[in-house]
Amino acid sequence: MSALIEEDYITEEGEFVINIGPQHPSTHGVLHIKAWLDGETIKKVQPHLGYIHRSIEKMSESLSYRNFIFVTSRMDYISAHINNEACALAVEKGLQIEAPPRAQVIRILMAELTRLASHQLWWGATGLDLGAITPFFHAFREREAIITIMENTCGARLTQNYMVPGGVMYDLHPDFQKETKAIVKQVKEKLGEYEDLLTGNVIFEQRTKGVGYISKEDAISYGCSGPTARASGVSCDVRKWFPYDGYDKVVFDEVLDTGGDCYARYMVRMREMVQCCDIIDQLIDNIPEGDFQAKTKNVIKLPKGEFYQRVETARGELGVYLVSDGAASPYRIKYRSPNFSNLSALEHMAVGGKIGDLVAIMATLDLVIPDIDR
Amino acid sequence: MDIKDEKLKLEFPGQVHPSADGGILVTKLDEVINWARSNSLWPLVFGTSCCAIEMMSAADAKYDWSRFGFEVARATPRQADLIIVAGTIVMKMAPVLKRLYDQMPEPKYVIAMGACTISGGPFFYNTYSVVKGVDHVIPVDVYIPGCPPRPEALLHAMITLQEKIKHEPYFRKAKEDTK
Amino acid sequence: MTNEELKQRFTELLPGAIYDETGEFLNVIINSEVLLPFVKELRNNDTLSFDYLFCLTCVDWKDHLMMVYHLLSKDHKHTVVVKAKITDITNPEIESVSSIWKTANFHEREVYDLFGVKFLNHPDLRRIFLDEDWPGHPLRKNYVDENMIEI
Amino acid sequence: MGPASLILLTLCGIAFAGGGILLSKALAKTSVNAVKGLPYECGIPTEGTSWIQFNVGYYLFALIFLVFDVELIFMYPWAVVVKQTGMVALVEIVVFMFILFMGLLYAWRKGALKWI
Repeated sequence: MSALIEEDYITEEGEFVINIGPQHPSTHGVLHIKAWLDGETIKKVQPHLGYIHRSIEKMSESLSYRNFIFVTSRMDYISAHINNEACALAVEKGLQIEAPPRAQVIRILMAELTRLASHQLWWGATGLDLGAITPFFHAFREREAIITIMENTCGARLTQNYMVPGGVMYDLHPDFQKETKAIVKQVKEKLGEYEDLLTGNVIFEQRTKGVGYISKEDAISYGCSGPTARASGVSCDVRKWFPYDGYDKVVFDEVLDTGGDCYARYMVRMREMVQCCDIIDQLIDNIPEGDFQAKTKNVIKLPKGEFYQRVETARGELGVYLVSDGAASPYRIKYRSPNFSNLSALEHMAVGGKIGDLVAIMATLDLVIPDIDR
Repeated sequence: MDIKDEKLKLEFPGQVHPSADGGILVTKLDEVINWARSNSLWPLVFGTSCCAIEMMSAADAKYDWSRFGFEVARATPRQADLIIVAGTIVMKMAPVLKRLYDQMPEPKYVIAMGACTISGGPFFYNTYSVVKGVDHVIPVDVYIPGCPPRPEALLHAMITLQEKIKHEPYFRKAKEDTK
Repeated sequence: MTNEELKQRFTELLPGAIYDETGEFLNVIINSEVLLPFVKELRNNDTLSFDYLFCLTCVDWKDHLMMVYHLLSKDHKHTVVVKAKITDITNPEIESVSSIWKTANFHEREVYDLFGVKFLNHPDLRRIFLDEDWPGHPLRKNYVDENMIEI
Repeated sequence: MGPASLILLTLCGIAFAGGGILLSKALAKTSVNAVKGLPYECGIPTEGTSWIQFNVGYYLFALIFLVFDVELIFMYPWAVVVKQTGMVALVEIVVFMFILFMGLLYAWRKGALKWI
């Protein structure tokens, strides 16, 4: 990457520190980044966290196995379904029960719809961060349509508390299939429009190409996962590596890119949207009949031991490490959140670049701050 | 479930202000000022967690809060009239929120959006770092329950705030606050 | 490599290790003093090459603290969970692995913040979530907080 | 179009601007508190001073901008009289701009326009 300018005009006693602080449009929440600057070049970046640390792990230790699931949809609220699915699967792994086939397919459909809606929100926010206002409104047109579909089935727009240990809470809305087919067709048509708006834009390419590069080894060493890691060539899609809920029966390919810079991360997410549409198309017509929830006791008690369940959220690999000592509430829960590790790579990508590059890097890292602070 | 009772009765920190009255000329002037103010409330870009996404939906084309004059969301408190506290406020964030509120020019208003800002919401029990209600930090004008509240609820709260501003005394002598 | 081969390799590296295969992954329980050389070998050995530390956390079992390292090898696709037992609860200390995996830097700062485990020669050991003057470490089982409303 | 209307114009300008400011100062309700005057930096008290040496490149950019700004000022009076003077004025302005354009090329070649 461009090394610092040869001779350093700044005499050392004056260090120029700015706070890209908790209340900042580009941090998508309350992330506080302290940046040491030399002119516009970044010398050092230090994220300060904790401004939305709501002690979710301490709280989960006092909730029952049915309740703690819905706290996680407040962590990464843009992929709420997938978070709840991770916790429901962890409890099912403890009870050694399987969700019935209909519930599994409904879970995959809801997860892929969430991933689609999440990438659309990310796409609008990236445009907004890099100075383009129009993508925000185009993205939210499809996102609102998807959210209305989910609202008809689950009853809530953003934090849909729909996944329970053993399957899903209710059955699908009668015209769920018709609406989902319509929205997937609309998204496929409009993706061309998304491409015209941002991908081909010269300013966007100059702002993102070659900016925030991270190599494959560094991405693995920093623990990056999801589109951020796949843009550097790291194959880490949990749906392929450790399939859950019948993902092995679905035909889709893992989107990989070797660019490693902001533009590669952008392209990986754009191509992932197409994959989501393909998965939904495969499953929407043959949702198996049968009950949508396996029988579970009212008060769930997991046997003594520990269980680890991984899922692929829109931002990366969310892991639920659940330690139980046989009581009605978990002994210890650790949420391995994707944004926490993706953020740790921010300093590696941002040093040496300009301030504008820092904003572009944070936009393509797709951070959700309560998922970092938990 | 033995909840210690005396801890639950947290005192209600807000005050209630009676609305004022006055002569024809003064009320007419007040109405003009309040009409102008209530229809151009600029919110501060401030969202801490999930409610911020519903605020974005409200700002977007489908629910479109610019029909009521809220469209211009300013990034700095210097040019904002309204803070929509969208999301949980934790103890580390409280001084920052207080500082933002203090740096706003008068007249300034606060909408507490979501259950977290009213009473700590889902994070009321067993959390050590959450401020149980944002009115411990700054005075609040309108509360909206919901986790997260729907965009229509946010629009309703804004219209309620506009009604409240329309009755604000400016030249009229405000009655003494009955303590 | 299957669990048997892994176990056989680990006993070569560290005779005193205890194995537990009840769970999904192979657990290797060692005590905290021998952690760093053992884990460095896991990372640099080509046949093992555990290059992806995807979860680092701590569990407070009241009489001892258990540091848990979930490791995965991207090339050989095998997983192992290394558990380092810290017996000294009053001021727990352990070697920092952030020199081997860069992701450990943030995770260890989080464990230091919420559990109070000091990590030796960690590049920048500060509390990550709470303020510096926060009394105690919240995720410890003996943590008491008077204004926390409990049910 | 005598001096009277000019004076009247300046007075109206001052009255309009001054009136606005005075009115708002008199009517507006201001809240005074400790942090109101302090600089706003995303809600965090600022750290360190901003009075430090910074890169000379910024100064050069400002200088080049100033040159072309002044050039524009010369064009205003020129534009008023160009009709009467005819072709000669056009040649003059072209020569004037050509000299400044050579200045820009020189700055460009010397690398003053390379952003840091």
